[in-house]
Amino acid sequence: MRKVKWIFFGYLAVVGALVVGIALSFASVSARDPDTLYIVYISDIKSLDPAEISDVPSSRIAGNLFECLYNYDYYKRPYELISELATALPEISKDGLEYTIHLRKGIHFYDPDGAVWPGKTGPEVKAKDFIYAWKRVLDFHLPNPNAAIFDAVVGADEWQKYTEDTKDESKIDWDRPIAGFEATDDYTIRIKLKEPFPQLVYALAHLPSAPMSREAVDKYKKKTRQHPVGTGPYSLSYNDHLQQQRILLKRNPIYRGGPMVDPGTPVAAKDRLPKMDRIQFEFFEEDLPPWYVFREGLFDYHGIPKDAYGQAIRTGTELTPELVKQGVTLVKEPEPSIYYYGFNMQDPLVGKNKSLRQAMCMAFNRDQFIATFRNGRGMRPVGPIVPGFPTFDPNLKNPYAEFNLEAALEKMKEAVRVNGGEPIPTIRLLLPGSDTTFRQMGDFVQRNMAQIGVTLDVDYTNWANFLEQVEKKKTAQFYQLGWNTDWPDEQNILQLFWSKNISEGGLNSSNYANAEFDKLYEQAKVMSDSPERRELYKKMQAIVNEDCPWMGMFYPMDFALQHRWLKNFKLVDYVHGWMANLEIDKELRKQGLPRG
Amino acid sequence: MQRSQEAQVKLLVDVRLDGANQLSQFPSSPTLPAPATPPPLNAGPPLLQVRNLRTWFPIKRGVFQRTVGQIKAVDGVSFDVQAGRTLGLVGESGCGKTTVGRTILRLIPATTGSVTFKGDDFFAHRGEDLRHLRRQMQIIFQDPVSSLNPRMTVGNIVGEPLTVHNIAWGSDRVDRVAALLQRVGLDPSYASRYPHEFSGGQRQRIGIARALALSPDFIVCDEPVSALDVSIQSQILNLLDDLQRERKIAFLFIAHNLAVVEHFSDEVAVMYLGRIVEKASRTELYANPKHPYTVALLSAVPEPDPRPKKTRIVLSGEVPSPSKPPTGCPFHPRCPLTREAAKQANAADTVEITTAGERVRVLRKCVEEVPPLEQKQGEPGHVAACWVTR
Amino acid sequence: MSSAATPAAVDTVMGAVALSERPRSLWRDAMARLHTRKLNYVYASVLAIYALVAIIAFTPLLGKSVFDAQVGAQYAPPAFTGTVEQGTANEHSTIRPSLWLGTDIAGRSVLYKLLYGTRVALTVSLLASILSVVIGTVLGLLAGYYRGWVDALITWLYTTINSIPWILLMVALAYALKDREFKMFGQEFKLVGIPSIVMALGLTSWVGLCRLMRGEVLKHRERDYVAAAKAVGAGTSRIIFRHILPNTFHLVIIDFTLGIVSFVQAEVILSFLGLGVKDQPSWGVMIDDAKLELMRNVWWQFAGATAAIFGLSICLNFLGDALRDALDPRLRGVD
Amino acid sequence: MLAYVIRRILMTVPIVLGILLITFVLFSYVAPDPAFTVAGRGKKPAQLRAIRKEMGLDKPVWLDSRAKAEQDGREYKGHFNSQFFDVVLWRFPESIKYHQPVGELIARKAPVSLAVQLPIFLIELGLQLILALICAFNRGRWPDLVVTFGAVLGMCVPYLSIIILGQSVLGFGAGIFPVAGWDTGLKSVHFMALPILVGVAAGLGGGVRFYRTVMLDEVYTDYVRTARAKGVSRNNMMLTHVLRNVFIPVVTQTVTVLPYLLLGSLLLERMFQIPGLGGLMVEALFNNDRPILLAMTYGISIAYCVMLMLTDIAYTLVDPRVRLS
Repeated sequence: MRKVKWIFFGYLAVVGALVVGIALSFASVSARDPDTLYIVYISDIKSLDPAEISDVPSSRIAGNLFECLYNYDYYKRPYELISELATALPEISKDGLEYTIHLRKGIHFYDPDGAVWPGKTGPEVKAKDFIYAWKRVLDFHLPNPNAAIFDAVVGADEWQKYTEDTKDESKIDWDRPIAGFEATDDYTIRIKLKEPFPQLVYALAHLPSAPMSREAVDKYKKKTRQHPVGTGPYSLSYNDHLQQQRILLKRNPIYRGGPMVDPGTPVAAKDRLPKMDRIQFEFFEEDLPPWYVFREGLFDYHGIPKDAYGQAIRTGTELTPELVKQGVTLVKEPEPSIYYYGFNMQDPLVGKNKSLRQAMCMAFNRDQFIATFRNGRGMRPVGPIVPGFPTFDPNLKNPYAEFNLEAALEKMKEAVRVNGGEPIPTIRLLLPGSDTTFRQMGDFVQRNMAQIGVTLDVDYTNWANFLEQVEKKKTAQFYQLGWNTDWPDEQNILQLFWSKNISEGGLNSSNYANAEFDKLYEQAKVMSDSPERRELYKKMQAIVNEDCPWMGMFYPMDFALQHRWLKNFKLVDYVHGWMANLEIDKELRKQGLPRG
Repeated sequence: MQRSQEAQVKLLVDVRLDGANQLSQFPSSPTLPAPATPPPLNAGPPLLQVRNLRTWFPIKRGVFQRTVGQIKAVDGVSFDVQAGRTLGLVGESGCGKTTVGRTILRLIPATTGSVTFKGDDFFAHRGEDLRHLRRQMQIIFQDPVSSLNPRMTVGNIVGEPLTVHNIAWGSDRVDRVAALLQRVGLDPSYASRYPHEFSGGQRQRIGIARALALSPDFIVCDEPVSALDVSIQSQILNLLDDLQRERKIAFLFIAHNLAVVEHFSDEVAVMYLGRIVEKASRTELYANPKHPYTVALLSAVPEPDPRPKKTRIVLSGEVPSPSKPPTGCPFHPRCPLTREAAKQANAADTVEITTAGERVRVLRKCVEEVPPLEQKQGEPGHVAACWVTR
Repeated sequence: MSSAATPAAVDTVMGAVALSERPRSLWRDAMARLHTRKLNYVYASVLAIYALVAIIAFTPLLGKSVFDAQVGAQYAPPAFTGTVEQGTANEHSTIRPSLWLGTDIAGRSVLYKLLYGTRVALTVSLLASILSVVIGTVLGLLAGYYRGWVDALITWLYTTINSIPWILLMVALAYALKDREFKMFGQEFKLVGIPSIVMALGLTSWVGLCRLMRGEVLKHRERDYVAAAKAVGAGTSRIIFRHILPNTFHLVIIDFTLGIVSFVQAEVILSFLGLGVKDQPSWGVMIDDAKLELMRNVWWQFAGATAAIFGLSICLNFLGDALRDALDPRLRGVD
Repeated sequence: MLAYVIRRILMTVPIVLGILLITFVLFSYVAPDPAFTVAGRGKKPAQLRAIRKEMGLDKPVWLDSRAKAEQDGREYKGHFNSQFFDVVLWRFPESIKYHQPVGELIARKAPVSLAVQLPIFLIELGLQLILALICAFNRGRWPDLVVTFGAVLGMCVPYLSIIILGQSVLGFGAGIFPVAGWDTGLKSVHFMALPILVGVAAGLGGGVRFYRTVMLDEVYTDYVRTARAKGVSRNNMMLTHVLRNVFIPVVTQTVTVLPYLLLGSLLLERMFQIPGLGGLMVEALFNNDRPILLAMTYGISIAYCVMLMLTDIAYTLVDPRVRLS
């Protein structure tokens, strides 16, 4: 009898102790470390192995750990190439088929765990490390999406074929040569191309082309993606992104002080990179909690969540008074990207009815769309070529990119005629998500199209399902997609219209095929930058604009909020390792947020 | 305790040895009507013939739920019921008498055996045939609470048989139900009421009305009055008696109390552990009980006369489990007669057993062989299963 | 046995037992018990209002054109009055119910969306509850009545389903069923929105009732009234549906009532996981949307939807409790 | 006894098979093709085929054998029988997103869920019992009414709303608790405070009502009345008797919440950024990470079955009268 009572009281004591324990834990909460930069991450990262990286979140982190032959200047716009591990821009042969690149000497790999090299400092980076990394990019067995950057290299296809034929990954002979990649000596690389590929130099500034140490990869094998061994300004100190929680980067002690600096050259302390000792990335999946954490001043800047565009900002580009009072400032930069609604050109309805597409394009009120969903943080697109590119012309006249209801209704008559006089059946719009923003966007387009008598059935699905329908089965009729350019060259975006890219999983997801476009594309593809090439690009854009395989939505504008103590913060694209420039005003941060 | 036991045994042995008719020793309840003159037994072919009925329930044990044994709830029971007559079936609770009643009506499947109703093998029927035959055989239950569906009105309960057999609908049904209610002594206006509004006796009347609805020839009365107050018991018994005379219904009247059966039965069968151990006409059985178990039961009949006339026989030990019935005569562990007889028999013919923590000597035959149900001294048709009695 | 205590005198042939004026079925008794607590009428009327709103939402009075119309600026806070005919000579301020709960991102009335959401909430939860109750009742009756291999099979099925944590199973099913097309009777069906949610909820929630029903049926099938019905020749279906089911039906009613509450709440979870209703406003979606809106201190949509769910749940909960007390004999005498 | 234990173990087998069957059908036939998630954009058809082959998605057959698979040149993976053996050997496939065997992921994340859910459960149970006792002691009077009413109120607020309210009011508004997040080891204890508080608040009501009913049932049983008649002090009697008889329902309840202690709460973990299994599940759902969804569904269910079985056996060992069939 009595025992039961004591069990109960004993249990209550345990509960009490638990509560007290949790309460006591608040006593030992440590404040933010003054030498650490705190960055919130709302998207997850996929990998830290450059060969596998194709997403922005992963490359932002890995960009601090690896370096490439080239990089872009963090501060200069338009983007300007700088030589990072190379001594200078490549020497290109007359026919544009042979590139010769010289490497900086005395740069070493750094292994933060000391697992590959006990002394942590690895061997010097040599030409073979680049060639090894590039072979990996072309390895069939790695789920890597970057193989296309070396498509033009002599022998790349054979190597890919060879890796595919070698069923057992471990049997791949990494010493097997690729004709196009040649290390003439330890510090010189010669690249041979089948056809001119002027974008190669951009590709060599692209993170997947970073040199890899074969010893490190052999050591970590499949876990390479969690154990980056590179030459960048930071090294990985604590990686718990599997727990979706945090990644801590620490200063690379053997980093030479700047991308353009040769090892051994002294750098003034104030110019020395990286500026901060540590960067801590904290991962969140939901938007609301990290927003609160940022508002508490615990994160130094906050890239406004992609689904919450404009929530933090009152109208247009104006901050809410509350944020202004707290000294938060808004950083903005146009992104070299485009979002669009794609038509499936193989679809018997929308693909075969150009007038219908044109009518729909004219019925879509982009300005209102941008105002509603982007709070003005976007530009009305005039064509596939995005801002910041040499041939971008914001004043380009494109009748199908402008909202014009009368013209649209006029076009609809034609569209109905093309459809055999029958009214246009319901069109299915596929959206790759079902959250608030997608739902509201779906509603918006639906209402726009209803004005010209086109009924849209909006279908919300997840990303995987979306890709399956758009790229695999090609059953999507009308869908929403975007394109982030890889480098500031028009070819990178115009390839999405090349008919040779129509294939299962191919880049030409709207299955657009136009003989004239193809002819111009293949012509421009092999040309180096020149006024003639720019002319070709403009012509190609005009063809696409007339055919309307896309209904452009907007060119996005990148926004971020920063606290007043963060210095040198700029929103960038293409650049890797830029976080080394960020600096904290320790005094200001210590003061915290102004109250009021 | 020991001494009184001996006294009881003496009485029993006296009963057996003298064979004297000591009817006067047994009481008769003054509240009950005087029994009708017993009609001659075995007049014409029986309405219901039960032969060698067995109802066994399997016992499952172990990992694979194998059948490791059988509970022999009913183990080879045979009897006849004449049209318009009553067979009383008596035994302690758990002896299988209720199972017999339900097995006959096929509410519980029989293991083996046959039931012949009006010369027709009742167990051979299926489906619609069976449904049709059920009209002629009904049952009245012991528990007046659980036997009436609490969610149905009295009218629906009594009228259900009419609906099921498509006999009457609408106002016809209402009239018939009213007549039935009236016949069992209930106000016809009660038809719209629910069972829980009634007293136990009234509910039992409802049950009777339901059984009567199909004008059956045979009704199993499964202890219809044992849950009722004594004064109400007689009312219900009178009702049943009237109904039998009026409608020539045959009853299988199940009871655990010989007193109830005495005034109601033409013939009485006593059951012990799934078997009939004695059967005789009413007068014969009460006057001249043969089986020691019957004698013990008779001694337990309550006496309205407060002056003690006989010693009450208390049987030693518990009723054995029907899953493990004793060998030989199932009654032998509790039987005072075999113990008495063992004292007089040769040592070689006896055997020592342990029962209820007590070591006793009993006749070897009682332990080893099952006594057959055989004619005993007295009226023809008086059968009992005992090695000792004659 | 209570009847044994009845005074003998009362049980006369004339039946002088004091009977109430009107026949008292157990249902009527239950209603009488419900009636004694006047608060139950409050709950019932609130529920009736919800039901009425849901029905109105099926008419054009609260149709897509109403909830979808832009009634004010983006994220206008709740206001009692608003300006109409803006920019015209007739511009004036008047009472505008559409603004009482403010507006959403597209300037739509949160109040109208909320009212329309009643339709979605009640449709989803009623249909799911019906589905779950029907499955649970039928399987429970079958298992309890037939026993043997039928029972073994059904018991196995519900034990298996019960072994998968409900939330996992429901989410997995909702995920798998979402927007799936399938062929049946030569026709193509597509599960969009409400049907797939209803199926995910209904197919995973019948276990509790089934188990309860099975136990009750096992008990009832041994009762004498079932034997009596058999003896008079009643068929199996009659025994199950006329005798056993009415005697176990209170379980169904209680489960049904409380099921609705849990399904309204489950819709919020499914909406959070992106598996909810689309194309039309639902409370779950509104709360989910509010996650972003709260970044701008837009609280009205969140508060409105939470309050709507709260009101419905609380009435159903209290009424369900009252029903349980009134119908379930086991709990009688406790409260 | 041994026979009972063996039978109880054997009874679990068809249930485990049932779980496998249900999950297999659900994920093999109804759910969408996950190969694209693995592949990402810009994959060549040959590579896609290879991925599908590697995941065993190319031939959804029920029964397969290693020999047959080799003959056809495909991997012996993803079929019903191989999945069955995977379970027997506790061998899990690799997650698409994390590139780790799901078993390892579960092993890493389950303790986190447990670290949050166990305090929630313990505190909640304690509060529930205390509140229910208060109700039982004061049946029909104002403390009972207030607690019962409060319990129902708490049950009626959507969980998501409670979480959001907790975060914005207690976390951000008042600044008492960290809004969300996690840290390593013991450093994460203070991050647990708010989720625990929210979890307890959300789950309190149902239990209070349940235990109140159970306790009131006990209060009116004969032996309690007898004990009171004997003059045992009211409070003492209530506490001892009521607690002892609440014991079995508490244990039964505990058994039903076991899987949730491991699984955690989908909403709570997602919103508070707790790296537990619940968050993993949501993540897998959004990423179409079939191996995780599949393995978690059957892994946790089977773990639950085994726990249930062990509890039953433990019951019988402790008290042979209790035979749960």
